[in-house]
Amino acid sequence: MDFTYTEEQKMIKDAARGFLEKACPNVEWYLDMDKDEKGFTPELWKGMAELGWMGIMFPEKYGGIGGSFLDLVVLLEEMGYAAVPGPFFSTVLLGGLAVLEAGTDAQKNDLLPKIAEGKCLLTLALTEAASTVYDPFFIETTAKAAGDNYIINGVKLFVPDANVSDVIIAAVRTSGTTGDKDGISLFLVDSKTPGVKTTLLKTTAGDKLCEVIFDAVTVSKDKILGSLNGAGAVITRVLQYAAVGKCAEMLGGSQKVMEITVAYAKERVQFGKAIGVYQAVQHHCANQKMAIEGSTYITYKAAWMLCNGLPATRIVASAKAWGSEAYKKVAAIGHQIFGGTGYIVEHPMPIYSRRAKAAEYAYGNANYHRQLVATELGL
Amino acid sequence: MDFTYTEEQKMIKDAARGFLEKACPNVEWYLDMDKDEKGFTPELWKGMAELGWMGIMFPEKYGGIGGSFLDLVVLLEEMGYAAVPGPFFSTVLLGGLAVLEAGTDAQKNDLLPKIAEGKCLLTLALTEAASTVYDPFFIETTAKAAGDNYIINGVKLFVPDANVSDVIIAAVRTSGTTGDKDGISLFLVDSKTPGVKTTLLKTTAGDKLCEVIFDAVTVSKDKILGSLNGAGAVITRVLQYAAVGKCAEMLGGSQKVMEITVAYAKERVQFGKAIGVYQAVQHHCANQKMAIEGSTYITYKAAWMLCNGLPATRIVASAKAWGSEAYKKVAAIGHQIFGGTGYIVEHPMPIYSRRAKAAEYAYGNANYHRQLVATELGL
Amino acid sequence: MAWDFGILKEEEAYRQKVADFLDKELTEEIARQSWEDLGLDVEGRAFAKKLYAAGLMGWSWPVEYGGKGLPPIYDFILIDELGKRWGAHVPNDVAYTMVGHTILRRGSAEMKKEFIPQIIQGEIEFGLGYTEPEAGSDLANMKMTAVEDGDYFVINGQKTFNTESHYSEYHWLAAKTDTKVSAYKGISLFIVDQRAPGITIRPMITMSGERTNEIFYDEVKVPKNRLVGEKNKGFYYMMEALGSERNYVFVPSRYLPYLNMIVDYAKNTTFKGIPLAENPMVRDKIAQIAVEIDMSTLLADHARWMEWNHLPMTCEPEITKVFVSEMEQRMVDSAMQILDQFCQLKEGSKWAPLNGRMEWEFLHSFMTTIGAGTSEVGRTVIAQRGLGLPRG
Amino acid sequence: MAWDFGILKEEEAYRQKVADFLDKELTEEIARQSWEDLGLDVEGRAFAKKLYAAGLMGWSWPVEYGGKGLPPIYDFILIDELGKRWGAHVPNDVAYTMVGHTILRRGSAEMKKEFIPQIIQGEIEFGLGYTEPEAGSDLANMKMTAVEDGDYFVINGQKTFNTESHYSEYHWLAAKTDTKVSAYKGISLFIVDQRAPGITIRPMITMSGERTNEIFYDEVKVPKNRLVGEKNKGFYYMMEALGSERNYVFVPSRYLPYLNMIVDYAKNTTFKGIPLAENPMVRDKIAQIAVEIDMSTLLADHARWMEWNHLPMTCEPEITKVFVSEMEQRMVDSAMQILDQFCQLKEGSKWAPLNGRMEWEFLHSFMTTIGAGTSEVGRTVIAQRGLGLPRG
Repeated sequence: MDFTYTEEQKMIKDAARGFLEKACPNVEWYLDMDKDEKGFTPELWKGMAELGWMGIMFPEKYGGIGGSFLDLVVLLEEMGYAAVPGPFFSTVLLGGLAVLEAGTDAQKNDLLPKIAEGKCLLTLALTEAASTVYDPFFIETTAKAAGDNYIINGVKLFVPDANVSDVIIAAVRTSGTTGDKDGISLFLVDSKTPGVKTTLLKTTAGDKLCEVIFDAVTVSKDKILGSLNGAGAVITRVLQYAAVGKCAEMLGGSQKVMEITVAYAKERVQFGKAIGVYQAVQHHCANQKMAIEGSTYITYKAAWMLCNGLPATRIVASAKAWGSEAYKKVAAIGHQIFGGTGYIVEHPMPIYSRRAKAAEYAYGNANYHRQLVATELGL
Repeated sequence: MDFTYTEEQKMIKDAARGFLEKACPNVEWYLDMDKDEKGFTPELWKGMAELGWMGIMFPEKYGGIGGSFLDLVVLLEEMGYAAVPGPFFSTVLLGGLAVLEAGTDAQKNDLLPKIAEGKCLLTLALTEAASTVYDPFFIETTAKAAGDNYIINGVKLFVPDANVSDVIIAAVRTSGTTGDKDGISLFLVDSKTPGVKTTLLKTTAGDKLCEVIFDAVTVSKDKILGSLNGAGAVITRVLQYAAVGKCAEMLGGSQKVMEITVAYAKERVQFGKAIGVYQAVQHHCANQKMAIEGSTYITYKAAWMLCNGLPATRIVASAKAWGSEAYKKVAAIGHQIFGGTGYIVEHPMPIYSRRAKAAEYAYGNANYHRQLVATELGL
Repeated sequence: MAWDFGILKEEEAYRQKVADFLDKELTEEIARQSWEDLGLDVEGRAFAKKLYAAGLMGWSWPVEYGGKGLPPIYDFILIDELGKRWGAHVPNDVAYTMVGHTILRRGSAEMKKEFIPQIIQGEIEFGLGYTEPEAGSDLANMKMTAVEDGDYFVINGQKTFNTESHYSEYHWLAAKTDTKVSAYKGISLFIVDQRAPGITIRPMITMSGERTNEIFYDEVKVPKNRLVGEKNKGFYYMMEALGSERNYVFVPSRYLPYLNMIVDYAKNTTFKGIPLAENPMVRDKIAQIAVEIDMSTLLADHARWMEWNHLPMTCEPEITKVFVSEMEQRMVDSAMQILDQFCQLKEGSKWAPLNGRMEWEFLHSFMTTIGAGTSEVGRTVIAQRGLGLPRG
Repeated sequence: MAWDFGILKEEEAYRQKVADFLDKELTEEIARQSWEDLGLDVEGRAFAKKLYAAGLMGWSWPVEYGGKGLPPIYDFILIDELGKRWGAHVPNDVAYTMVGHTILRRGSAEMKKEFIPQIIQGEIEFGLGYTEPEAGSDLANMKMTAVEDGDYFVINGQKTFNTESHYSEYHWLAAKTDTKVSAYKGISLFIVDQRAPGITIRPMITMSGERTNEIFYDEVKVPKNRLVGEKNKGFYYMMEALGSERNYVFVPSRYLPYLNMIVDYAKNTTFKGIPLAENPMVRDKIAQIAVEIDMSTLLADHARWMEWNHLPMTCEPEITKVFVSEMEQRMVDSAMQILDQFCQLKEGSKWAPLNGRMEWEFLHSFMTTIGAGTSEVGRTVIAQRGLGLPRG
């Protein structure tokens, strides 16, 4: 048993911390990114690519640096700490990992090096409007064979960064009925294909979630990612990576919130004393600490199990169930201690509490993941 | 709008406080009552009868004192404060009110004066083993007509004080299917009738909940209480009284717990100060106070609505949903502040925390009542 | 004297009158200005006057200033009916629900004569000038000074979170008039013309998009007749008014529209063909919201009843405040779980459920347990004043 | 160095060996004595020796006293496997998991030679003599005195909540050896023969039926060689040991049987023909229990790992303690909701579900957030030692 980062991971962490501190300079910058259509700057993206982040867990032959999922998690923790915006998560975790898991040699050779270089942005179009309760397999969008092509029709929601993407991986039903894991296929759709229409949704976190309409979009059959009708397992796997990756982001965000909260409690004086002297404040901060300790080990355990090919369904669901609630709670405590100061839009707190809300609902909230845990328990 | 007791109610309260302080002298006495088969002493019962408690809301013509349900609630609040054991609740709220609501003149003339005098103990046999989730209408026990008689077969659980009762009101199915409110009838069964077998269950609170087996019990048809097949409405009404009565008991119990907790916090010194100085303790006590304020007004509002014949389904369910959680929380805080001292069986705290658990599950726990509220909201 | 949860026939008649008027006149646009604390715009300010013109304001105020001399329940009815329709802040609420009462209690005869009729008529509004950067929970720590100089006080310093000041006529200002004594004994209250020379108002925008303000005083001259009551008694007046202010400001009816919304949503939204309303967890969560709103209403009713019966309130309005504000956060969290992913869509976004109001409420709800005193200070008040636990 | 949540092959081999032995030998009766803290009876005490005889005890202890000199993980494995089978307290736990380590760290050479082998062999047990009526959370407030008198200390005073003392051979006693200085500098630790003249032991029965004791010392003579380490360093030794003790005493595996029970119950119990396991609320509640047990295990694993890697622990075992103890209360509350009315039926009652164990656990759970330090003290420790927040 070992609860330590490798030397390489420490280097990744330090480098990321240093880079992101400069790259995301102040709250105004974040608010600009919230308002910006794209949500990130070319310089930021270029800088990340130069550090090799997009290819961190791609094999070297695809232009990656051959790291593990744990290395990526370390990086995501820092990205959550910095609350960095942009299409990294969608490109690497949703797009890159799907290609890495399921792509043909040709597809990998084509896409992975471009992703690693930061020259190709991907995303995954999965959930649909009929999923009033989150269910990634509730897919009504269809792809119908037409000669060497397929014609895709349907509407996808909450597709991250589709508006800036080059390739949208569309999960579509090629057989079976809505709700089945069987009968789903993935297509690599060029975002500029006629009939693809992307609309930015306005969200709490200012992240770039989109509606993507596929209106008779023609895709050649060699754009199928993985096997026809067999994408259920790939989606499951990618969503496990995504859930744990989101846990890592939430962990980093929670740490940052606790850090600034504790610092403020030490410095802010009311009733003649630093407020951090008061038991109510101390116990709030202790609750942050407990929530975060838990998030740390469960996130890394889930990542370690995925890395080692161990059965991870329960631990991943536990991690996301815990982490979603933990980040929200840590952020709420932060607001409570910062008081009115933290309620002003230019304060860092809202950056984090708004992202905590988005993260809570990304890839299933706590309720969804507890139902998965229940199933794993044999219920 | 008025949030005050009447003068009469204040007198009831004072008299009850004084009587019960003497009648329930110390923790040893309560523990004896827990262990005792009957769970109360003849003197206690006689004293209560002399004060007119059993007939508090019966009309004078039946030997009662013609008070209102609100007066009874005031009394029950004090009984909860004193955590008084015995068959008052089952005799008066379950038995007496059912007879008052649904009895024929003959039945009322026969039973109510005896109840008021303390000479007849009643109870209501309602829930059954198949109600793994509380459901008072899930009745499988049957009564089959046989000439001028009915033959009752079935098993009832959680029947309070059946072991000391003179009359058990049995809720049985005379038509329809399990779960229906229609098709239920109530029978006044003499507890000594052949075939009635009562077994005491061992419970957290040491209260006298029983299994009652009806094994081919013959009851004459004039023992039907209310109309054949039409007891659903009577049961609903009686359970509303019972739920609010239980809320009043819980309210009184919570008040007592807060009282001794706050007194202890003022007196117990640790780290050189009364522990009541510490914010953590203050905030715990504030939470007790908030929970209890809520319990007070919702209990009295529900009672007031029942008294005034206003539609009370939602408020009664809200009251029991709130009260069940509130008493439990208040008791848990009490334990937390008393520390090890309150964990010893001879301390008053366990008397109250054990009763809080029993009360939580009496007549439906918070989950059950929230489902009722949901239905009332149109869900 | 007896437990009674009903209202009198004449009270009900007033309630019905208010309800009828609001159902007809309170437009979405006006309600919204109030609801979101965005600041009442021209229409919102005009609506207060319209309420007065319809004969619905001032029933609880003294006859001599244009009121009807009835008990406070009439004002509570007015506010509750507005609250039910997203309009809890309409009748120029700082003036009508807060400072007006202190003027009545403590102001000079001329001050009352000047201000109370205007308040009842919906003519004027005040910004609340208490909080400073170093004086949040610890209001006594304020630094702003008011120094006597002939017929004036000269005021210098800074206030923050003065929500209504960008559109209100007056500033209800607390400042130190004696810096040598404990703050409790050295603060006075003033009515300041909000546009007086030397005042600079800068907007502060909150995370839910509301505007509040920071205000800088640079040698601002305030006539002596604008001192409220006695000099150096300001902190006492502020504390004296606190309970009553909580009774007017924490309005449980305001949550009914949210409850109704989420009930409708659960009834009318299906997943896999089954209404959400049939899911026991959804039912449980919504029912808990309803129970807590019932509870909030009762706590508020009780504290208000104490007020209008002149019973000494120790911690009752504080209980309402702490409970209601925390309830609001639990409510929005539960409701968002029912909306699931869609909960994060803002008003104006494609696919936004409930017109984005729950999303807005989420952002807004961070303020509830902080503004007008934190829950932590509140619990300490309940413990010390309500239960007699000792001070540190 | 890298994140690693696995255990080594040889650790797993030991675990399997322990598991096989316990599956065969740990009877319900013995487990129960341990589980309920009722006090180990003859069979329970004998089982500790049996564990030793089977070669399963002492792997983490120094070779010179009969151990194997391996890291603490072996003892943790032993305790976890016992915990999974309701037997977390079997190997005479005060001796084996608490005082033995302080003797090793601080005792004289002769003391170690005398006691450690007996501890490893399961021969002896200690009662923990810290708490006094006036010294609960505030242990430094203890009044018991130990006065030097020739070759002895003469001890007078009272202890309370000394759980094992009615069957243990020794009392691990803290008493004041210098009443003139701050308690932190004037307390010493002693090993006292529990049957020494002048000691009176009186049972105290808890609300869940466990026996603990109050103990009175009247001029009890304790030989000087039974002073542990240096005089007046006792409080320091107690604090030094605290983290490690938490690591051994708060054993998350103990909750797995409860989880398994309630899972089985939900699967095998129907209402209206539908298994409870299909109700989303039941599923949610049980899943939350499982998540929190996962979490407890990770927190404990981490703190234990710090210990055996000699990393400085600030608040990590405290986090485990606070979390696990509160989790236990949440667990039992949720589980009881699933059992509904039946939850209140005690062991031995007709119709009692799960053999009444959840009911017992309910009563027991009130102690968890109090014993060995309250959650309140725990959170203060986490804030001050873990986060560097200032003392009052």
